[in-house]
Amino acid sequence: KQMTVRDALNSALDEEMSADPKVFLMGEEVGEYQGAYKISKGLLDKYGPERVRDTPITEAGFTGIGVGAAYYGLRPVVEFMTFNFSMQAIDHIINSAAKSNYMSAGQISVPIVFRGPNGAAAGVGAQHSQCYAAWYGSCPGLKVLAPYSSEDARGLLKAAIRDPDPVVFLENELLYGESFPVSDEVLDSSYCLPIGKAKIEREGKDVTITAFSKMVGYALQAAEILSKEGISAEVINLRSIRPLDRQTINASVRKTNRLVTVEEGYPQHGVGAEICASVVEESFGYLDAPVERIAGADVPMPYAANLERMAVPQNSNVLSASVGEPGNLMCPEYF
Amino acid sequence: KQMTVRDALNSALDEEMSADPKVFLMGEEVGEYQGAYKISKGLLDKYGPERVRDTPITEAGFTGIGVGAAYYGLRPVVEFMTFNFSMQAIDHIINSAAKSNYMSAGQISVPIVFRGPNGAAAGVGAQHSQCYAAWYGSCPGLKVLAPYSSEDARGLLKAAIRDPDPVVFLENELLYGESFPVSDEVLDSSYCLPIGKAKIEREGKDVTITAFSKMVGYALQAAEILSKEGISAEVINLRSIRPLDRQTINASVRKTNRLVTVEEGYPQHGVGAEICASVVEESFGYLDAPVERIAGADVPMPYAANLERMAVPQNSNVLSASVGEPGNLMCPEYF
Amino acid sequence: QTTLTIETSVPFTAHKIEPPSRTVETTPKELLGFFKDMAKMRRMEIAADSLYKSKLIRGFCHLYDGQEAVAVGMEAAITKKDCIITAYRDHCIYLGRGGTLVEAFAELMGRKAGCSKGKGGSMHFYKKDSGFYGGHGIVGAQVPLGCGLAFAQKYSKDGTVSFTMYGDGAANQGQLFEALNMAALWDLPAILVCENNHYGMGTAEWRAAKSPAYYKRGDYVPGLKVDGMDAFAVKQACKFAKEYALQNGPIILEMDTYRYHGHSMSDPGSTYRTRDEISGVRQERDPIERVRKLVLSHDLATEKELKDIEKEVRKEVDEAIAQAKESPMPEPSELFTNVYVKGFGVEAFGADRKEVKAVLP
Amino acid sequence: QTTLTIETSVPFTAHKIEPPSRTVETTPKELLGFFKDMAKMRRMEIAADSLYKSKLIRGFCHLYDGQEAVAVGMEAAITKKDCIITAYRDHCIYLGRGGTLVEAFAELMGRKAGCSKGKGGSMHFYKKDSGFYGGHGIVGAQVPLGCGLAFAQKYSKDGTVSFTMYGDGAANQGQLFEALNMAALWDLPAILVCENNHYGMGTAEWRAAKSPAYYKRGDYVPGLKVDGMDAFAVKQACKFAKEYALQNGPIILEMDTYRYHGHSMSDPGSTYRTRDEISGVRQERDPIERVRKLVLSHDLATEKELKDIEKEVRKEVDEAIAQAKESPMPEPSELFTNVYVKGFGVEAFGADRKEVKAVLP
Ligand SMILES: Cc1ncc(C[n+]2csc(CCOP(=O)(O)OP(=O)(O)O)c2C)c(N)n1
Ligand SMILES: Cc1ncc(C[n+]2csc(CCOP(=O)(O)OP(=O)(O)O)c2C)c(N)n1
Ligand SMILES: [Mg+2]
Ligand SMILES: [Mg+2]
Repeated sequence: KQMTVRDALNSALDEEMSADPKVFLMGEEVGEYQGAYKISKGLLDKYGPERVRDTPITEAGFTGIGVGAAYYGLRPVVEFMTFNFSMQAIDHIINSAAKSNYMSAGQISVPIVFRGPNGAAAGVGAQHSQCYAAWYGSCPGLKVLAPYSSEDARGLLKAAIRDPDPVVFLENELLYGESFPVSDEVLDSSYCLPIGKAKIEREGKDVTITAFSKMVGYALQAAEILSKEGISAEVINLRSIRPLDRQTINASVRKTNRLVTVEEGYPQHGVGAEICASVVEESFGYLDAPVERIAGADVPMPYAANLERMAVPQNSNVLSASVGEPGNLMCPEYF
Repeated sequence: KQMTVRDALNSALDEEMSADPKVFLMGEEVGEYQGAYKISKGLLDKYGPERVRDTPITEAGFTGIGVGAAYYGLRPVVEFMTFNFSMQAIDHIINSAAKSNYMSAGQISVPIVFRGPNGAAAGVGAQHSQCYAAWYGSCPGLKVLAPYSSEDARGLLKAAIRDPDPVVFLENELLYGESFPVSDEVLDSSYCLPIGKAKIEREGKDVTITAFSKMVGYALQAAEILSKEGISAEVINLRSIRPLDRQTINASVRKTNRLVTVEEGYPQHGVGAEICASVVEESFGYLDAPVERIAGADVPMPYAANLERMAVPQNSNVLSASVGEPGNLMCPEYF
Repeated sequence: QTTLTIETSVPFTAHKIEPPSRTVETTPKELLGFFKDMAKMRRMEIAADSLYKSKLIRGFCHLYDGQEAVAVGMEAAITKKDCIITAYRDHCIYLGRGGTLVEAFAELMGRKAGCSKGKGGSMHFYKKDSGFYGGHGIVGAQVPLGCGLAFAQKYSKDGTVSFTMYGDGAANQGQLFEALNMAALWDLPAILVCENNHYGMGTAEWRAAKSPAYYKRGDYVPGLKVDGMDAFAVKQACKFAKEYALQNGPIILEMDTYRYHGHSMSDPGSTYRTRDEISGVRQERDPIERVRKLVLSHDLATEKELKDIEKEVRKEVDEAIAQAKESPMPEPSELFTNVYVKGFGVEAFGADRKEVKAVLP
Repeated sequence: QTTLTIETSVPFTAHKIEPPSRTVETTPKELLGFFKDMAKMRRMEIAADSLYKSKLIRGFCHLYDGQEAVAVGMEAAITKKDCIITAYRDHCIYLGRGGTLVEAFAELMGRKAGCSKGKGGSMHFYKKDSGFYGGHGIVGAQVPLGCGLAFAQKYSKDGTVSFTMYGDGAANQGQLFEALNMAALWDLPAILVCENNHYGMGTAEWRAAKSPAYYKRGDYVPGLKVDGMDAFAVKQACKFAKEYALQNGPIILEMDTYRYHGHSMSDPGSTYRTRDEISGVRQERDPIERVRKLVLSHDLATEKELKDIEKEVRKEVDEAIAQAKESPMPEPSELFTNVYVKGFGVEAFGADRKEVKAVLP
């Protein structure tokens, strides 16, 4: 069976709303418009306007309202039309949501999910293309998830909604329409993935490639091509940015002795830097070569198609990084 | 001669305001109250309310106003009472300030400084203690400076105000009252430091310690103690988080073959992680041991004094990290 | 027990609504209770000031003395099922909700017995079991949060309301207008209580607000201006607002009040206002003195008896401090608790990752 | 040249101010100029729609057809020393400020000849030399920015004003209320122009705002409601507002207008409003048709002459598109230009740090 990421998210929301009357969805255009990207399609009809709440374009306000409702014990799912707009509300995500359980010594837990598309889409320019994985991932009190496939999307969103802590859930607009095979287990309404665990998408022994969200697809494509060249790449789909699954990453690097990190966001203080540090800390002696870091170019996102292409990692980048020195393996025919 | 960091900042502001009528200061309590931390003392009297502008407690609004004034060609210095409150305005710092010159292909430059105390103070709890160096430092279009001494404070603030790009200037409340020796050169009104260059505060050959802001002091103290044990530590005061002076850091590590990074902020995706990645990328073969990362504990800042002390790096941490295995050198008598 | 009727100090000023009557019903018990509760709050804050000066309290510490009538009047009108949320000036709200002096002082001193186990500090008191949701340090943030509590109350069909307290400085925050719009669109039982003590830190209201008529700042949302130094006016207004909000949605109450202390401990509170202004308020509008006069004029107690209450309160406070001082600092292991409700057994790190590691519960 | 007087379609509705007269002075030249300018804007947007459908324009693309009278009426009242700032629906504002069709289309197609050299895209047009400060993608952000322009104008004693345009959806943003308060406190020459096209994406105004009377939402700031489909009403209001703002500080103009297209290219624009509503506006309130009728009724041109203007405009647009298509994509090296004005020769990295490195200028 196949399922798009969009349907995976939609069905996860639907099932969790049906399972727990405290779960509700709020955000811009989530209701009558069926979601700017149609993730909430059909939910208004099914659950009514009390539980599928269209908001004005006031992120700070509605995020604060969502967090307040979570203080009281509801389980809000707050949709940001894109995570770029979460900056208007970031104080509530960090100061009101992430820190409350700690400051109150456990009195005020905050079971809330902040979700929406994160990072680059196509041709939307600098203000609409930022990746927030590293920022949110740096903050204790938050859990940060980033699904790649439909399995991830279903399993992680359900886990996020059921989790008693604030979860930032980073989707990717360009993946919404992509289809992935799903098992019966994944389709079962009890399906749920553990938070904090990465998934080895493909086993290998020569090089470890870590990636999350859309970049997992590139890593898998690169691994496929590499295998034809006799290089066996292990691809780790991080799934969880915080907690980061240091164990799985380190175990893999101890086996392959080489590491390539891939992300779409800005490089400095990014997820790749953290993974590099984690491996240097725990598996320094196992590294046979410098860690290769693939990330978004260190520039605001340009609009022009040619520049945009240069600004986000392409699978050719993953590929050449994985074979070591640039130019070692030039296979333009693959792309 | 000695000068406090407070006076260094105050004199730098004063001189730049006197040199360029386009420079003005705005923020909460900067005028009649003389600054919440008295950084702007005397400036209202000297320059009047047009140029020392008290604002309501509306960070998003006044930051946007500051950025708009910079679009027009003024040179605003926007004070955040602390950087924690910059989260209410972060969309303007990132989307309105950092990206405009790029999006407009150079038409709309944004000569603005965002400044104020950053990171932990004493006993102010989780919402008032966050370090934003890594967040802002990740964003292309911004320059991010963090002074340690009075020399830094004067030279970097003057550089920031004269710079044509948006600069995030991260001070430290606990340093305001500290005195540092200053040369005549530093006191000259033409004094200015280069942006993007670290300073080797102390030369050494056995281990490189990178730090910024208050942590530089700890690094220097640790180096002093280490020297008594026959360990020669090189202390790098980063000064600039973005651009990061990769060259100075790497050159030092190539000499010492060991690296300890120190910062107060959260560890994940932090400045230490980036420095580690930079060194792994450029000087992998020179590293004789895993990079040691000292950072704030991975928790929201607790209030209780004993917990707070555990949550921020102490110089004993810097010390023990610098000698390798914990316990190698236990010298409680020093602290 | 007899019922007394008392006239509020001044009439309510109303925006887009018919104001409640100035005549408030009370009982001798309530009147004496107000006296004692306010005296206790006052005493607690003054003791906190001393503890701060002797360095037993650290960091920020924002005192509430002068504003006590708001806390007690509000509590008299509502139940613990109603919610309250406020800013950092939260000690007395906590006490009003039934918090204990010992837990308050222990929190202020960062001890294990504190209401937040010493982890929150002065600005972060909570008492969820009595509907107190903190204690928030970011100016304005509590307003959407409070509207969110009201959202949840309505969603849960609980028939209760939330009171969201904020200062005159906070009243200019954009998120307030965003939240109010949604509260009004969705008819949330949200009562916005602007404690107008006329200064936000060192900034007089008129320097921060083009329109310091905070009860009108909701525009399309009704509002009342209330003498916040008169506990009975506060009670009357809160009762009225609760009824209104349950039926119709949000309403703003502007409490005209005053803080005697500086903004926080680093502010002497005397550079931006005159000593005359402060002593004038103390002499003419002090909330405790007002109630003392009412007690005396209704012959409910003698001056001596009131003094005795004050002495008793003083003793309670002193004992609480002594007890709080007995409480140890939190265990070092508390550094890593409560980061998450569910930590999945993940490893977390201290400042030196090699020395301090913990497995999150 | 003769002066004509024209009556605005409807009277202005005013909040806390005496409205200007309905009688507007114009000239035949201006009237015909309005016709041509609006026709050009309309044609440009319709051409952009086609280019989008043929995939020459990517990403978001927000069209302005229906709202042209606001752009041209405003320009007629002010000079290029006055500032304008708007949101993402910016193509026609750019044209109004004197931007060229070629630069507009080249930008839309991400070409070197674009007004932002292809780096900004549809939402990020600028023309600083004529006082146009963009082109902003974050709803509401341009409001404080525009007040900041006004701040700088006043600071520099330039005697000019800034017009800040925002939608009905944006009108609920908290930062607007924050900026307005400061603009009012500081008497900034800031004119807030709410282009009320009655929908923010798929949300009708009344679903997003408890009070959709946007000209009143400034509370203590005066406002005018203007028929935004009538270029002369817009001109009159902007002239009035400029004079007012220079003397007194901020004022709000609510332009009652309509967008014919969907919100952006992915929105058919027909799920949340009826086709009847759209065609009703087209038939009764279209800004170009209104001017056409005025031209004809004043015998300033024949129907044929107006058709010729439209043909001419069409040709201009087609030629501009052809020319824009000739423009190459930006040089790859442009990836690293304009990140900073002053890059200090620092090394910056591409996606693969080993393959792409650049030294910032
Ligand atoms: C967003 C934000 N900006 C600034 C501050 C610093 N600050 C704390 S309290 C305060 C004054 C608030 O005044 P008001 O709202 O009138 O409340 P009051 O202290 O008088 O009770 C300021 C500026 C903060 N905590 N949060
Ligand atoms: C802060 C923020 N939230 C959400 C969006 C997504 N968004 C873009 S335009 C828009 C609707 C705005 O409507 P309105 O202000 O009425 O302007 P109009 O499009 O009608 O011109 C939304 C929700 C955004 N760009 N910024
Ligand atoms: Mg106040
Ligand atoms: Mg609109």
